[in-house]
Amino acid sequence: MTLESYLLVGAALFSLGLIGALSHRNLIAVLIGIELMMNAASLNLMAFNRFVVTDPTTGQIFVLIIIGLAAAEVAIFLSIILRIYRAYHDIDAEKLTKLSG
Amino acid sequence: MLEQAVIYTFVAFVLIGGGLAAFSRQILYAIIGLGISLLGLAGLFLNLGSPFVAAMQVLIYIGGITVAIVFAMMLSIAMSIRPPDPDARKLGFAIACAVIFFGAVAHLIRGAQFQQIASPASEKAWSVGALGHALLTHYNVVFETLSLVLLLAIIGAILIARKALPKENS
Amino acid sequence: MKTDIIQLFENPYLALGVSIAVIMAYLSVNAIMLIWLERKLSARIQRRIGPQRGPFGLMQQIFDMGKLLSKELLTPKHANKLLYVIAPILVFAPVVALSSLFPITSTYIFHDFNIAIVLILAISGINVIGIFLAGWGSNNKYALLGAVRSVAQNISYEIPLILSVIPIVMITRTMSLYDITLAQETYPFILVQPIALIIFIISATAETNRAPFDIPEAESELVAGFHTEYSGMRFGLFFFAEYSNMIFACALATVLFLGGWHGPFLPDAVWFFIKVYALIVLMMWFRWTFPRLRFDQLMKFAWVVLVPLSLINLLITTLVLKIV
Amino acid sequence: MDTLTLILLTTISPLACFIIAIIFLVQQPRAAQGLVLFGSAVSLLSAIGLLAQGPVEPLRFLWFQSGAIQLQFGFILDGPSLMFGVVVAFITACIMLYSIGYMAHDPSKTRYFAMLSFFAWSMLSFVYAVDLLQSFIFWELVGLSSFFLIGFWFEKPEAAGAARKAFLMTRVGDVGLFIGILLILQLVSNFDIPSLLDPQTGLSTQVSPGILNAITLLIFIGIMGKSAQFPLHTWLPDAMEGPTPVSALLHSATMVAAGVFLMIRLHPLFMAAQDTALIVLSIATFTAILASTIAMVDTDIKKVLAYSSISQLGFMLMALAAGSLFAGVFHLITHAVFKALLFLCSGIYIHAYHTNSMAEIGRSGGRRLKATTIGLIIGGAALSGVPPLAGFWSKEEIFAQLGHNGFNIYMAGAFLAAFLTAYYTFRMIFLITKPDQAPASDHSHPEPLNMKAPVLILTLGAIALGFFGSNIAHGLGLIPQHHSVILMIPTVGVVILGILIAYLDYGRDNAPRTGFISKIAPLNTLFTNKWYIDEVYRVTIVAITHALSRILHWIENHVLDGNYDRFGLGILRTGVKSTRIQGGWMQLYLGWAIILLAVVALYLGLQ
Repeated sequence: MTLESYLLVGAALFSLGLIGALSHRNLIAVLIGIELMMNAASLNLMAFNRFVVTDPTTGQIFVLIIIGLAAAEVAIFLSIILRIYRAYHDIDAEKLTKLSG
Repeated sequence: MLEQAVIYTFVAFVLIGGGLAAFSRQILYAIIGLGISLLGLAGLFLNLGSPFVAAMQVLIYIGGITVAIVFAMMLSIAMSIRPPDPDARKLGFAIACAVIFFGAVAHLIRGAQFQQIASPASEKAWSVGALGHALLTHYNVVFETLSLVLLLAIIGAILIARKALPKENS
Repeated sequence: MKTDIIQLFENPYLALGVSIAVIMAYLSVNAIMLIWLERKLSARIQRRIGPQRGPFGLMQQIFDMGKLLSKELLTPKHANKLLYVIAPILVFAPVVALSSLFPITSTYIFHDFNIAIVLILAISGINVIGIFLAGWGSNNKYALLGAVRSVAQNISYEIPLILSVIPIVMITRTMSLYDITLAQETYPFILVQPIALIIFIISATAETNRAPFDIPEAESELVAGFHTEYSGMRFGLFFFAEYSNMIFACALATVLFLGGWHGPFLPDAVWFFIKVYALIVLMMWFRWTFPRLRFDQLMKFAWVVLVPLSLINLLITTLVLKIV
Repeated sequence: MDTLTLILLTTISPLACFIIAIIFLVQQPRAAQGLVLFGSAVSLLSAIGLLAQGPVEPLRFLWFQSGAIQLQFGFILDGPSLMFGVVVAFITACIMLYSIGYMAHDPSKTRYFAMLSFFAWSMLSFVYAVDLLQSFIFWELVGLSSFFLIGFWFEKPEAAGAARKAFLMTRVGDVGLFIGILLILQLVSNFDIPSLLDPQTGLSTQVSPGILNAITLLIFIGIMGKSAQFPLHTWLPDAMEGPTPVSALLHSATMVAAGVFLMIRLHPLFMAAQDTALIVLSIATFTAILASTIAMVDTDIKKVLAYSSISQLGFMLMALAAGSLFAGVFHLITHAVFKALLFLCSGIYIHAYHTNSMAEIGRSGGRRLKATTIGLIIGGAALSGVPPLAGFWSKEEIFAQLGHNGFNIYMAGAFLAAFLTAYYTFRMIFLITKPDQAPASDHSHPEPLNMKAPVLILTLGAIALGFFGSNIAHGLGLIPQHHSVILMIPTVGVVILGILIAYLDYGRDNAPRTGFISKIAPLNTLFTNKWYIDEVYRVTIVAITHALSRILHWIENHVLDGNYDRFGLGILRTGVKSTRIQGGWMQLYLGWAIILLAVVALYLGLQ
């Protein structure tokens, strides 16, 4: 596969993640969409790393950092979801309207 | 030939899993889709020449993050409620966004001229040792920052998710 | 000198297929033998005689096997068909995929991955998802509760497990199982890392859901845990998976701590299997000796005892390595 | 023992004692006290051992490397650090010994001794630090530990407030210092002190004089905060709320000395930056005079000593800024000894009579504490500069230096400050030893041996130390100036004048017992109110803030808020109509953002 095809797969994955993040009302589903988008970014970095960059460690380290950040992000996101669930007994993004005046 | 087939299988994994994650109403299917997609992605990483990153992807994303999402799902109501009825307008908007985005990016990719290197770097540079060395020398500030971020995330997650103290309830 | 089997084949995927077939065959036979062993051993511990059919009661397993195979494959009415079917495969698959990595002899190995340990830790985590899907897919309260407990337990004990492997990697400075075994030519690492070995064995017992950590399937509380609704050969797969996981964990402990194939007089592979089966007998011995823990005790033991202990062990190892 | 072992013993043993005491010995104050004293003794002995070995090359260990920047951890073992290390360890040991008696009945003794040990560790490590960042770390730790000790009786609101004030005010200075250090890092990517100071390749040769001036000035702001120079000096008198031994430590060898020591450490840089040196000289001289005038009228014995410290610190900085490393170091060391002595004496009085007022101490029969009173007189005389006590020699050196380098105006100021020093010191002595009325009752107060012993040791030090000037100079690798007798005459003259006037005002029978300054009412009021500096702060900073906030409030009410109201109402009306677009639906926003992103990317990509 060429660089372009990898990038296209990445873009497609990102679009799928976007659909997931935009169309769902369940916060966990939104989180899953966001994860897909981050992974699309990782795929792009790895592809560039393989085909474009002369120092082969750079892209891999970026991906490792993305994975680490994703872990941190998920931890925070999930704890927020749990907290929201305790407060509202629901995790529907459209029902969290307490602050909307 | 066979190798190409394997790669396309992985790509199919990525896209089918992603589709499952994006379109399924059942949250559990979405999680399974995420898992499949991540597995395919790990395969692609393997193919792009980094077994280590692929293993890390599996270890942290599938073994850690997916399981954590499953756990959050079990602890929240998502498990027992009936999935909400699909909102056609919302889905339409999302698909429109995605299509526009994908179209734009695809167009850009087709038009772009990448300065590709002739051959992939030597086998040694892909090794775990080289990665570790780079992490601890050239990228050590990033590495340290990331570890701090993770520590803070753990503390923050515990603080946010723990049971509310009695006085907070009042 | 070592030879990669994968390089003897012209096509690596063919090699993969062959190795998976061999491993599946081995694991099936092995599971049957282990069930027999466990029955005999428990009988000996309880001063009973145990299975009697055939020579040494060996035929008993064959009959049981036939019974499982010939049973109808029931699917509960409200179960989620897809998940219900996938789950046992997901539980069993990681072991099959990973077993080819072990260096059983010093001359022939399947392939010497330089990141074998990461790979093993990564992929063996997948069976958690399988367990969860089994519990969820059966659409049964007991199965779901069993799955939740099992997942929580597996996640918790995975941390001390990984932490107890890291000292070995730090000592040998390699993640290849072959090189780790080579490094133990003079003495096995049980001598330098006894605490890590103890933590590893305890965590591995918990990871395989065996007594005294078999809360997920505590018969008196949860009927049979996450596989309550399974019957026939699907149940058989879970059974196989349990015993294969035992083999797997013991093989890993053998490579990491007991010196793998190293040993006097006997051939390499024989030594390897002697060590593996000795560890398995030890785990069976646990099962028939220790009473079952309560669930909160179990989790507390992981987080309050094992994790700090393994961290301290890691710290001490680091200091010693830094000084020496 | 080799140098590394010695230096590690010197610096680590107080830390080890601190950790053990604070973790394991909270319930056993006696054991903690013994342990800490032992640690301090070990530290002192090894510091002496180091001094006996003489200066050696710095020991450096790589701590951290990022790109071209090397951060190291190490010990610099040259004249100033060796000598001052001994002084710090010695004074700390004396004060710990003394504290056994002074803090005998305190409920949280362990915390006290542990913090003293922590203090000693930070200060010693600061003194021996080889890397500028390492210096800064321990500089901050010195500040932190003095915060803990000043606020030791944190249940008293004054003590807590004083601790906070000390911490915040020194922090103001530290911002300057930190910026200065960062500037150095930015300019030369090097934190190694010896190579920064190198006359051939050091910092002064690599940057332009203007930048060097800026850097040194920023560092001096830090010194100003720590060594309590005008205008950042007001924390020091308030810091008297801590236990008296802490004040003794704070004022002699640790906290405030850290500032002076930093200037000693970086002396060549300050010498290369002429403008900064002049600014330092002016501020130091002004501070010396200002602090002495306040000390003239204060009645609280600890406050008088505190202001006296400020003025003596001014003297040290004057000497350093005038170009004499030796005079600065010498005065720092002698001052450490006699100021610790004076504080310890005052501590005994306070302990015995439970009052801080000098007149009260006198009336209660302060002179009956024989050893203490002798210590007070010797220490006071040394502070005033009565020959041949320690203070005379070091002050003499400073005057000689100022005169030699032609800073005549500053020398005049120094003479004025010296005169005032002699005056307020003997005012203190006379107020205590010649009370206006005979002591009421003769209930005797014992002077416990463990409080008396440090006083006696320090008294001997205050007498003898002045004669070791040439040794100190040799230790620094310098040749001391020869004192001209002609210059000694005015020096001794102002001191005698000061003592005489103090005698006339307070000492002789039926003396007026009011200072001569009270005849000049405006000055008296000014001095009594500490030059209104705290008030000036209140008036300026607080008032400016108030005024600003009032202006802003007006703007807020009439300009911003009014228009906002109008604007907002308009928005509200439009908003009500367009509310369908802004549904609070986050995912919609995200979608639009992505679409916009795609469009922008397309636009950029197509160009």
